[in-house]
Amino acid sequence: MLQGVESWLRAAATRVHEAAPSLTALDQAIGDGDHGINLDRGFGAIVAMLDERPSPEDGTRDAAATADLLRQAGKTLISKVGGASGPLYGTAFLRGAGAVAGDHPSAAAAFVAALEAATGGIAALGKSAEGEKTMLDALFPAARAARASLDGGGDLAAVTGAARDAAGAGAEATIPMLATKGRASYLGERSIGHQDPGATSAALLLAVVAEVAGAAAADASGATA
Amino acid sequence: MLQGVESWLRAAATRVHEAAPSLTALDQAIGDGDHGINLDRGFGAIVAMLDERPSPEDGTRDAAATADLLRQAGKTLISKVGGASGPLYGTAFLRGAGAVAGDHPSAAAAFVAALEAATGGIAALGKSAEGEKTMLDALFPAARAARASLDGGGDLAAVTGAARDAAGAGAEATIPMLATKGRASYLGERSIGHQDPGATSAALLLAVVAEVAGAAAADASGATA
Amino acid sequence: MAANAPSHSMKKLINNVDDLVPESLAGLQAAHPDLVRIDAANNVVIRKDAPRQGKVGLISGGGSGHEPMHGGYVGLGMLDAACAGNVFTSPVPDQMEAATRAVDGGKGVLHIVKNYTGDVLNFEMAAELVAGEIEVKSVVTNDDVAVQDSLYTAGRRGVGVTVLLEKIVGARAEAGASLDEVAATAEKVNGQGRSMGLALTSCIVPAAGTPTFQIGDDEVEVGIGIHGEPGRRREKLRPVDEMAEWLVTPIVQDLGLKAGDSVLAFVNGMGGTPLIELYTAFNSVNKILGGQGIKIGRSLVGNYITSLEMAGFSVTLLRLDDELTKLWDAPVHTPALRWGV
Amino acid sequence: MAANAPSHSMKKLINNVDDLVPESLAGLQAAHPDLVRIDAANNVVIRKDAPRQGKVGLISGGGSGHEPMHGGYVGLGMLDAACAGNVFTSPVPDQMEAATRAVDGGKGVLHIVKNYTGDVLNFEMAAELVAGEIEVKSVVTNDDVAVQDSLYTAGRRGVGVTVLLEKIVGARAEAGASLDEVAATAEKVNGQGRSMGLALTSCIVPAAGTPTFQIGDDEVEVGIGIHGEPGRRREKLRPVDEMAEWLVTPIVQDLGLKAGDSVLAFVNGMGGTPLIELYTAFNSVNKILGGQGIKIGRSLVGNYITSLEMAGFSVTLLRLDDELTKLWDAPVHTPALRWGV
Ligand SMILES: Nc1ncnc2c1ncn2[C@@H]1O[C@H](COP(=O)(O)OP(=O)(O)O)[C@@H](O)[C@H]1O
Ligand SMILES: Nc1ncnc2c1ncn2[C@@H]1O[C@H](COP(=O)(O)OP(=O)(O)O)[C@@H](O)[C@H]1O
Ligand SMILES: [Mg+2]
Ligand SMILES: [Mg+2]
Ligand SMILES: [Mg+2]
Ligand SMILES: [Mg+2]
Repeated sequence: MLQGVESWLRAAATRVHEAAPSLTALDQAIGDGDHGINLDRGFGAIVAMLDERPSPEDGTRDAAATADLLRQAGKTLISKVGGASGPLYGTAFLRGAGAVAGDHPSAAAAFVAALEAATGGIAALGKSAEGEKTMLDALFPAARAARASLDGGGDLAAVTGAARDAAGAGAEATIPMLATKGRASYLGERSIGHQDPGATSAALLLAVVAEVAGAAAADASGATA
Repeated sequence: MLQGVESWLRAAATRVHEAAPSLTALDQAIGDGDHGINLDRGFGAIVAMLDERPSPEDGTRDAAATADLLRQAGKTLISKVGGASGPLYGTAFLRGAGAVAGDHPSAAAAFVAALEAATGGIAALGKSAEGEKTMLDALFPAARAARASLDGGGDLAAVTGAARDAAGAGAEATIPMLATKGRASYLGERSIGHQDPGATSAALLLAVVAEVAGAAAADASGATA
Repeated sequence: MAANAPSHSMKKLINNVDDLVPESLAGLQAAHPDLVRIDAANNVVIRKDAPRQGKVGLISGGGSGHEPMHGGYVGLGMLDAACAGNVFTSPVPDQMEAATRAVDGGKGVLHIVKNYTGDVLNFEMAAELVAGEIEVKSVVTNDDVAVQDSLYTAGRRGVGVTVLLEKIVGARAEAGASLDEVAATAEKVNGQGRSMGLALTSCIVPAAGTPTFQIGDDEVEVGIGIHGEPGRRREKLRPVDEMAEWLVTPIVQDLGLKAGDSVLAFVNGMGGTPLIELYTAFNSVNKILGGQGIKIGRSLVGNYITSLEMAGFSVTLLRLDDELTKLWDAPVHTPALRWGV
Repeated sequence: MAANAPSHSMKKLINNVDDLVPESLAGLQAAHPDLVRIDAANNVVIRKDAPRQGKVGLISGGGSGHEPMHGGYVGLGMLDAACAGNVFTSPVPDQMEAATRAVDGGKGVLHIVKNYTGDVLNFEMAAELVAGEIEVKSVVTNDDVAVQDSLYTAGRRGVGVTVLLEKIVGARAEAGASLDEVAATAEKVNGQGRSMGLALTSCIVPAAGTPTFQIGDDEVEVGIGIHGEPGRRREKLRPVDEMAEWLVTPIVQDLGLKAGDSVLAFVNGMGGTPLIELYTAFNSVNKILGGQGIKIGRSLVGNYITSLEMAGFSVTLLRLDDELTKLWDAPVHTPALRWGV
């Protein structure tokens, strides 16, 4: 898994950088215009961390190494991002790290466990739930869809694909919502009609997971073909 | 003369009010954007003064009454206008008052004497001369032209008409000048290419003199016709 | 584009966008070497003589762009340290941890936090980082009456009262009060103060490079916070007497002020509004309060908690009693507020 | 018009344009009843306890729109009265006459005049109105190095040094010096200080209703005064380090400052520039002076002499010696500057 997670983080950094202006524009509409800037700074710092980080010691279990990487990424986000999204995404990564450290029958199962833990961690820290027009409106549906796909026998590509689709739909579904958490809540009725920036970035991160998992699957099938 | 001067002041107030935006616009280009506002405030105050002022006592000499009116107008300008133009125009009126108080063979002669005194008063107070891109570039040529017209036998209409024409030309001639006095001097070379607001207002005031004098002449000729 | 439409792209006195916060802090230190020092690794402004043994430490912090808040309030009788985040972005826990450690004089540290999700979460994490080592209490300001208070939402924003609280609580700490006492005064000030603001223009977050919102020539945003965001509603520009009513009335109602009550009246500029207008707005506020028999016991007029170069103003009223008046009058010596010394 | 171009028409916190100055003064009085009173008939701000017997009276004045100058500098250790003209229009002689009479404590009155034709003429006329009754001396500040000094022109403008002069000379008068001594210190300050400024935007004179000049998104006006006017030349917007060089270098040259000299460095905002940028600009100035071995002995950073809501800044350097440093440090208590009391 370690390789996959590292690929994901690097790819996510690139995609966050590209999407930063549009994320910031969403935040200008109902927040304070820094969400893209914040995440770009955070993922940039993750890449720097990856570049400097020594490879895990020989013999480290993959799950432990993966958890360690996610934990470092979470700490990096907490130290570099600030704002609401820094602690929230940072905590999500820390919780995800805790989840992947355990025993899982497959990478797909580990992914679902991590996504669920991450989502729950955000909700707990943010004292927030689905339907409040936050990143949780992408993450909760994604976690449910991923679990359903896994339960139906889906492999990593299928499970991450399900998460991606549900997160994308969830992010779009924030448009008509009235915000009750985060800065958008200050706007009252005027928050309606805009897509939540955090839900959008969450959907983006999950799209990159699916992309990386899909590419890995293609590689693997290419290799066995 | 009293009647003529009062008519002039009232007509000037109307015309200054109409021209205030364009005078201010000229001052925005090379000054601080208040010349029209300043003069409008001053002439508005003159009209208020005229409305409240008791008529001169019976038997007052016309020249004395006219001088008194001009003196009050000058004081009003000094008390209400501020800026550079307040003391300068105010002093001009005070000097004009002094000049008309004396004995003059005709209204035309009194006008020329007043214009010369006013112009000299501004130059003395402002420590300025012709060619520095100020109101003096309208007033000195006007005073010379008026004197020439009077020497050539011109009546009040002719004399004031000559002053008006020369002042208008003088104001236009400020466009290519480099300012060395007033705020425009701070712009250095950049003052070139703009018409001086004070020269423009001076030309306007003289245009109104000519208008009022011309109308009076027409009335008079109508009456004798 | 109208002939004389001014620029809408970014025009600021900066070098690189990324260097703005550290360079501005360096300037603060260069201008006030007698008052503050900078922890440049953490973008923390620290009182020159911190930590002061036997004195409760006071720290605050938040996104940058609100200057002089908070760095301008570090000094005698006010804050011991201020953490500067990126523009409009709460600082990170490491910064608050560094600040807390730098100012602890053995009597504990009060965290003064404005009620925004990011600020609250980052300060909470910082408190956890020093838990067991330094006693930390927090007060969360939430004085913005434009937002309805509710347990089920993010709640009200912390705005103008934060400045008054830092001054008043700073005096209490300077006088040697315990952490509990200092925290109690902080809660009292937060409970007795309310604010509301409006914007005439938006502002440009440097890293974004464009105005946060668009607004017509004759429009104002009413019920704004301090992050350049649009407000609760948009109105047509009106005479300041009327606009001041929009802000004062909800505050007076929320505080339940009555004839005979005395308040500290604080008219604050959002950064781009000059003093000639702020004093005119103060005149409006004075007329409104006077008409209701509410006495202005103390006042503050100026740009004290800002949103970059935004034009607009906010009104904060703090119900005064003898204790708060005395603490307000106590000596303060910081880059932005100074008296009695 | 670009989608998010902000307004270019007038958006201000005012009621009627004609009431702006008196209402703003009324607000100043309402906010600082302990410091000042207003002669509303003359738009003069007067020190609460004026006239002070045995103290030289200090008055200044000028057009409005430069707040806090001059009304914000009335109080202990600074001005005894300030005359407020209409926006950017010198006050009239009647105002200065009223102010002179209100503050005369038997020791004479110093008129502090900025070198603009209108200001000089109106103050001169006022002095004539009290001639024989009250001894009046004048100092005319002319510190703007953007303009070349010459006997044959209007000369240099009085800008930032005026603020420093009012503070320093105020301390001298407060200490009981004679009119001649006070005037001599005023001349000394004017002789040892120089300024230069630049604008990022224009401003709107309320009665005019439109910006005084038009300027591109990437342009600045260099060598401006304080009346919203364009400067000596137009340049492209550059990093603040470089723009600060444009201002500091001519001042250093004009004053002949050398390594080892000590100055008061004053970075002033034009009204619409927030403190985060002004401290960044101060950082630039500090680096430039430090590079030349010139020491910043004292500093002042903020919006102290402004052009309405114009964005931009000016730099003033005043060569310090022990006398001026002591007078600068002496107590002052006015709405805008306060220390030592
Ligand atoms: N209480 C919360 N629970 C979950 N997500 C939240 C909460 N508050 C804010 N968010 C998310 O954070 C996003 C904003 O992040 P960002 O702009 O980086 O921080 P800030 O609001 O501090 O500027 C919002 O779009 C929203 O999705
Ligand atoms: N020294 C001077 N001598 C003669 N006229 C002057 C002088 N200085 C300024 N002026 C005139 O005054 C005009 C400006 O008047 P105004 O805008 O009302 O005053 P201010 O310059 O104080 O704003 C200039 O256009 C110029 O014609
Ligand atoms: Mg944000
Ligand atoms: Mg003018
Ligand atoms: Mg933010
Ligand atoms: Mg003027």
